[in-house]
Amino acid sequence: MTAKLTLRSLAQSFVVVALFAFSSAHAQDTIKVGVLHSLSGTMAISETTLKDTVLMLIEEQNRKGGLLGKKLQPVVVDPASNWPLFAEKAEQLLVKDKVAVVFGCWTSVSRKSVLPVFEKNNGLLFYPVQYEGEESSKNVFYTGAAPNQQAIPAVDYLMNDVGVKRWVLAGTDYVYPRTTNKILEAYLKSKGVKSEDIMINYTPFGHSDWQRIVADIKKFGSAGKKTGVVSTINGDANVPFYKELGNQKISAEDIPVVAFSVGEEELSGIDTKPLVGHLAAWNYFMSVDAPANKKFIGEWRRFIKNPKRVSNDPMEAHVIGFNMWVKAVEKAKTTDVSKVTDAMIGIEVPNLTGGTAKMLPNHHLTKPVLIGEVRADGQFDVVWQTEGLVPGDAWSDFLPGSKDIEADWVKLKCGNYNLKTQKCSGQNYE
Amino acid sequence: MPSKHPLVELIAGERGTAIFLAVLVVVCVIVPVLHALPESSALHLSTYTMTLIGKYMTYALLAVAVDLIWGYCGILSLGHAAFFALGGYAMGMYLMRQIGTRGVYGDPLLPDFMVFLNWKELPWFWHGFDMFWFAALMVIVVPGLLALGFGWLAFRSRVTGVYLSIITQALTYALMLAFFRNDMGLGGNNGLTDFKEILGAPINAPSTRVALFVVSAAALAFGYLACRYLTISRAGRVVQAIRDAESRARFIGYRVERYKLGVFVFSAVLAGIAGALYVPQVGIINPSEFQPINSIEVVIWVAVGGRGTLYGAVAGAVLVNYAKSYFTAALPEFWLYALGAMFVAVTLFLPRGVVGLRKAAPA
Amino acid sequence: MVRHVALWMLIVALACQAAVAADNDVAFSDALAALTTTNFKAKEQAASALAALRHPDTRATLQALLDGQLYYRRDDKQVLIVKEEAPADDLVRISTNNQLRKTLKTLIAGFDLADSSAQVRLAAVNEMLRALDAQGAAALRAQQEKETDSRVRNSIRTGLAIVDLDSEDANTRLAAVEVLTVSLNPDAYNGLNALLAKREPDARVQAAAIDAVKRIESSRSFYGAIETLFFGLSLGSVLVLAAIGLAITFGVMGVINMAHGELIMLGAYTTYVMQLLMPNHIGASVLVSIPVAFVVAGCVGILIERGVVRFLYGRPLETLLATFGVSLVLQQIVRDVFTANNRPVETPAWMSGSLQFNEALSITYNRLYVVVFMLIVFSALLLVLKRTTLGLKVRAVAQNRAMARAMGVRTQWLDAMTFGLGSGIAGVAGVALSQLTNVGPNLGQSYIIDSFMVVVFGGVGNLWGTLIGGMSLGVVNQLLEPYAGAVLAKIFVLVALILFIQRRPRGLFPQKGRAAEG
Amino acid sequence: MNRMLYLEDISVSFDGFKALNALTLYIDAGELRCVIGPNGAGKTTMMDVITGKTRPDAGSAWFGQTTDLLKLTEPEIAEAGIGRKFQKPTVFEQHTVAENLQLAVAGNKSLWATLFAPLSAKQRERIDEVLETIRLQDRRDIRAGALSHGQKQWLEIGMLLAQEPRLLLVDEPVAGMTPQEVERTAELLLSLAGKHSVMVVEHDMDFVRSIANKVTVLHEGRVLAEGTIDDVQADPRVVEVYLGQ
Repeated sequence: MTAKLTLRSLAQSFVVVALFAFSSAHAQDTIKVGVLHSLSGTMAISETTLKDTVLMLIEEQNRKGGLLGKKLQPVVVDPASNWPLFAEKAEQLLVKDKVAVVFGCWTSVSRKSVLPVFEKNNGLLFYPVQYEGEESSKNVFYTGAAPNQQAIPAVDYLMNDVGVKRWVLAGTDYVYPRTTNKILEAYLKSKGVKSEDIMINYTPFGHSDWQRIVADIKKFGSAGKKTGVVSTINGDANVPFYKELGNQKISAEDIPVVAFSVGEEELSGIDTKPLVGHLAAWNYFMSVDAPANKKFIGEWRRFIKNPKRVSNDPMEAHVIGFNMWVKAVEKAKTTDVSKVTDAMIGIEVPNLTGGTAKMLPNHHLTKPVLIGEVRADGQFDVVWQTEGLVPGDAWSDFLPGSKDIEADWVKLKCGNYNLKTQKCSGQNYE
Repeated sequence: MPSKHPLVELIAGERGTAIFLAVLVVVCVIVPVLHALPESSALHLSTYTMTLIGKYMTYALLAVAVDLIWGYCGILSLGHAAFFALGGYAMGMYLMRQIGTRGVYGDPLLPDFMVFLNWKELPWFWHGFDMFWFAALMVIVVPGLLALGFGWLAFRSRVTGVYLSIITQALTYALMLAFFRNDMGLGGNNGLTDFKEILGAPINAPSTRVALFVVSAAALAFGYLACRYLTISRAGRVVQAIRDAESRARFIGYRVERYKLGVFVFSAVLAGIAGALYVPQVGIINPSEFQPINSIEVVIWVAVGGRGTLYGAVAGAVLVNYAKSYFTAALPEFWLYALGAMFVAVTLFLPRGVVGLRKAAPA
Repeated sequence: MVRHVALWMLIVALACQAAVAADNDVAFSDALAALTTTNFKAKEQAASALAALRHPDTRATLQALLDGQLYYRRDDKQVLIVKEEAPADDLVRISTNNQLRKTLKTLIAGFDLADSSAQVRLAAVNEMLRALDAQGAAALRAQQEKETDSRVRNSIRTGLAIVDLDSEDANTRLAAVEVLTVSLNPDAYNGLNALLAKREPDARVQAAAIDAVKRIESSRSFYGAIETLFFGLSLGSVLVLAAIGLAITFGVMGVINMAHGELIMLGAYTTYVMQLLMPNHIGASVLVSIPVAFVVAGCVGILIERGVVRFLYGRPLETLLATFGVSLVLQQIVRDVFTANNRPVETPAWMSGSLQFNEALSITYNRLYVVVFMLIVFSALLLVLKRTTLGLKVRAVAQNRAMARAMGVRTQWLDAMTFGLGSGIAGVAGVALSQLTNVGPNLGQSYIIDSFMVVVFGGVGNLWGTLIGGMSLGVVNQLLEPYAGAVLAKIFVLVALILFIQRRPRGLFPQKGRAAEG
Repeated sequence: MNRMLYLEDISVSFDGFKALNALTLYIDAGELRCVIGPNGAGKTTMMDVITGKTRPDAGSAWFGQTTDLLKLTEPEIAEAGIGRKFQKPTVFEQHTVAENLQLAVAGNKSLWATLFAPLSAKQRERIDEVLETIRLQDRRDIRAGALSHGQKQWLEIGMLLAQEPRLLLVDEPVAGMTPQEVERTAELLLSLAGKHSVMVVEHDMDFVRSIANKVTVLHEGRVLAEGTIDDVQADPRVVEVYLGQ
């Protein structure tokens, strides 16, 4: 069965190669869609799923008769979890293959790496992963959550509904946790939390020896005030972290851990028993009981030929992004990037949790924020969700550097307009 | 041999070298010309392709550096990517400073990543990098000094063979961990990116790319010839003598440590230069360049090409990287098998690499 | 459906009893109905209401709710306890969240106070102490009177003492402080500090409290030190386990096996597969995995030796490269067979949780077992090398190849065996690691450098060196971590190692005679 | 009298085994000394001490009046004027015969010099001379690895000469040589004596007899007997030792 998996992925890559050859001949009556996700290397675990998602969406669209009367044609490349290679492959997609749009990237560093390429060649990128914000490029649409669409509501939940008074901000040492924690720290202080009630801790990627840190958390949590952990710990480091929590008898009832990077896909690789009751904040959960979601999961499992395969938040982001792009292209009646980007603003498509996602002038989305408790079966029980949708905020109001910065591609025509100096700094596209 | 004029000997003394230099010159002329052709022309060479070739050249230079230390001096360094990355960072810091107020926060002094981690002022080691000459100097000094310090300790206490290889690996590993830390003030995992200008020229402009390409080619030629000179000089013979029978060389009266150190440092500097040219062309430098596997890959380029022959190293670098970018595009799952097989096959069946296939191999 | 224990029916039955009971039942059914809301706060109130009724079925109901076995019918909101896995569609599970579960546990504990078994009572008391409110305290006081079991009485005493710290009467406070002087319960510590914070009027209490805090702090720091030491040892054992196989292949044979990490990885995956094969005996599967992993990794090791390494004896650098290639291939194979995702390896019950010495010091079982396991593996290996003929020959070859061959040792066969042994041990290490960290294709890489460091640091070809080397590295790392943080600690250790090796290229315990030098 | 080498009370022990045991031995300028002794007598260890390869646990080793060998590294000792030929011929097999000699030839051996300064005319002459003496002129440009065993032995001696040392340490020069080669080597060594001091370690008694005027017998790390070959062979202790083994 797993063997089959490989065979298929091999086959797929062959198809892709074939398509390359095919494309040159029939370039004119197809629209090329670039897929820029790592299929090898450390990020392959997460990104391969997104590649398959896009391929599925393209297949469906073609079944519906394509777009503007043309068939969509995927162009898949493998940046191999290598950041400079991301830039190189992006340039290849834009310059050599001349794709109309690119769906891709997971890590912030990969996005940062391709950003200049997209801006120079006026490409169009849909970025599907929750991230630290502090960015709004003319050529990028951010379909994942901004910090105010994940971190802050989660903290509100812990503060108001769980009554957490003491905070541990634990994260892997890279830009997303750093920024998120900076934002949260400022936010908590603005809510009157004293700095001795905040503990911040950073660990390297794939950190595996958590005894000391968990013990410290336990000590920190035994000061008589309700304590909560906000975890921006990334990927591999999570398993040993939760195992250690379980073993040191830190139950979710005493010290709940809310994670921003642990979703269904990640849980599928973990023995979830020690996690039960711990929390995650996302804009989508597979367990959400909505018709759109049921339908999507069904199609996904059919496409991937695995009745047990899970879905997750970044997949939803790609679904939304793709549908929005299709709508925008139909509206603009062309795939010309500038026209499409203009058309994108204000586009609304249904999300998978029964709401509607709207593209805002700052290239971010409106999203619902859901808090889920981990179940023994690796799924989440939604225990809380925001009333209505939260508009994504590119520039956090809680960071001194970005308080005065505003992103608006309609009125200001700028991704980082400084309200104080009235200047649009950065991002020069000559 | 002594009859020939040394310069002739240097350039044409060896068939491989002659061929390599000829090819390099041709490429260095043809590529910019083709690139200059209008887009419409069938022969037009895109900036993308040219930059790609430029990147391969920096790899080739790195490979030459490794071949010098491994092929001729018998020191298997599994940490050369570290010197490459350090050179890259030095250049990256310069490019960072060139962004000036064009960063997203428009801060005249601080790079963006410092602003949103709300650092207040520039860390001391960032000073001076706004001047190109200083950065250029650092490209040489930083890797050089590291190599000097490390090599001095290592060779003086006669750490050799696999021990040396392992601690060089530990060195680059430690550096990787260090650079991943955001507290280092070098951008952490994201590293340095979003460059705008180099020496006042927009970094993405085709003309700049041509310039970078030519400079890379020149650097490769220079580095190659320098190594070639070293290897055919008497010093070169001594170095090879050390490789073959270290203690004997000592008894003849050679200060083995100094020779090793000299070559090691020089090789590190070459790696640094390669890195410095690599960064502006790929547009980013970050800690994953320090990954131990990168260093090992460089070694395999050399092994595939044929160690102990500088042009072999070049050939290997280009060959393996081309194969890599082909396979990762065509069938990603296959790449690691291919790479792994290469390691085994070369060491078992091709000890002298692909160039070894051609020449009559004396044991 | 029929098999469902339908509370409703029960309740109807009960209704035909005495009138007093009847209106109790009515209240009960009302409270039950209140549970069907989606609002967790409301559910909590409903649950407390249920508990207050002390109805015979309350406990069962609360327990069911806690275990997620309480459902209600969509149409008539009838509440049922459903024990089977996948109930019919018209049933909606009454979901819980952390706070609700916590409340439930406390409520249930209230019932268990009356339980006959002292064990249950103790658990109940401790449960109640997690969040002790006025009525809980009252219940405990009542219990304290009739409590027979000493342990239970003690923990009640501590709990009540913490409450009494806020009492009006100075003598009560004094008594409470005296009780708590010996306690390591964090709440006690916090309580005492709070007492001092709101400047205690009574001098005697004040003094007693200060003294108590001092004592608690001193004993805390003492146990803290022990804890750190243990952390160091457990980390050290992981390092030793990972490195000990290398101590054989590299140390004794002088072969640089870069695929060593991948052999560990294979061991870990073996554990995963064993769990797939015997899903109902997780505990046993781990034990079974040990020999299996040894064989699997050992065989792969022998393959590597026969297929690659043996052609490269005397060329350590080439061996290094070739085996590195092998490691890449092994990783990719694993990716293709098990996919790139991490695989979930369950921790058997007897390996999870921790050994509680007192409220200040507890040691997690999995770490404890790893330490023990490491010692067993180590001594077993020592035995093999010192006592068996294989070991004798191995050491002979390590000392002097040519001589050994002259003495009629079949070095070819022996090399294979030795390499297999080292690899097998690596596999066994993998079983242990599968209980601590991710089981994924990158498992090996994260240990290879550390392993080499340990071996080289300890002194090549010297098992004891590896043991002491690994242990000391682990402890140093853990001692540094609180001050330097995880990353810096690791960097310091690495740099220190690099310098050390240059001071003493032969490691802590240099090997006599022919050393494995490249 | 002017002495070249002073070894006094040198002791070396490996893991308890005393390789040299308070060895005392002097070599005069221009002398040709043969050192004989059964295996494990400490001959090679003695050479290791002199050339700085092994540091003694006790004792002193002086070269001339001024240079304390125990303070110098191998290259420094070599520079000071002590050359050594190993028991098993070790020439640089990848290099040509000429290159081997170029490597060995006396002169500034610093990195800078070898990197930028070509061989001086004098050095070239010297090399040709040596090639002459060791009779490898016609082989000058073939790889040393391709030489016959005897030729390698000579090449190594040649390298020794090119080094222009004041003291030559020659370890088993005629091992595995044809009689003619042996004879030839004997002449060579004899011709060297006078200009240089030579210390030869050898098992082959006839060879020793053919060259040596003074012989030192080592046994269990100390000097057992010293004198002309005849005295020594007459010495009962020596006989005992040799018959003993």
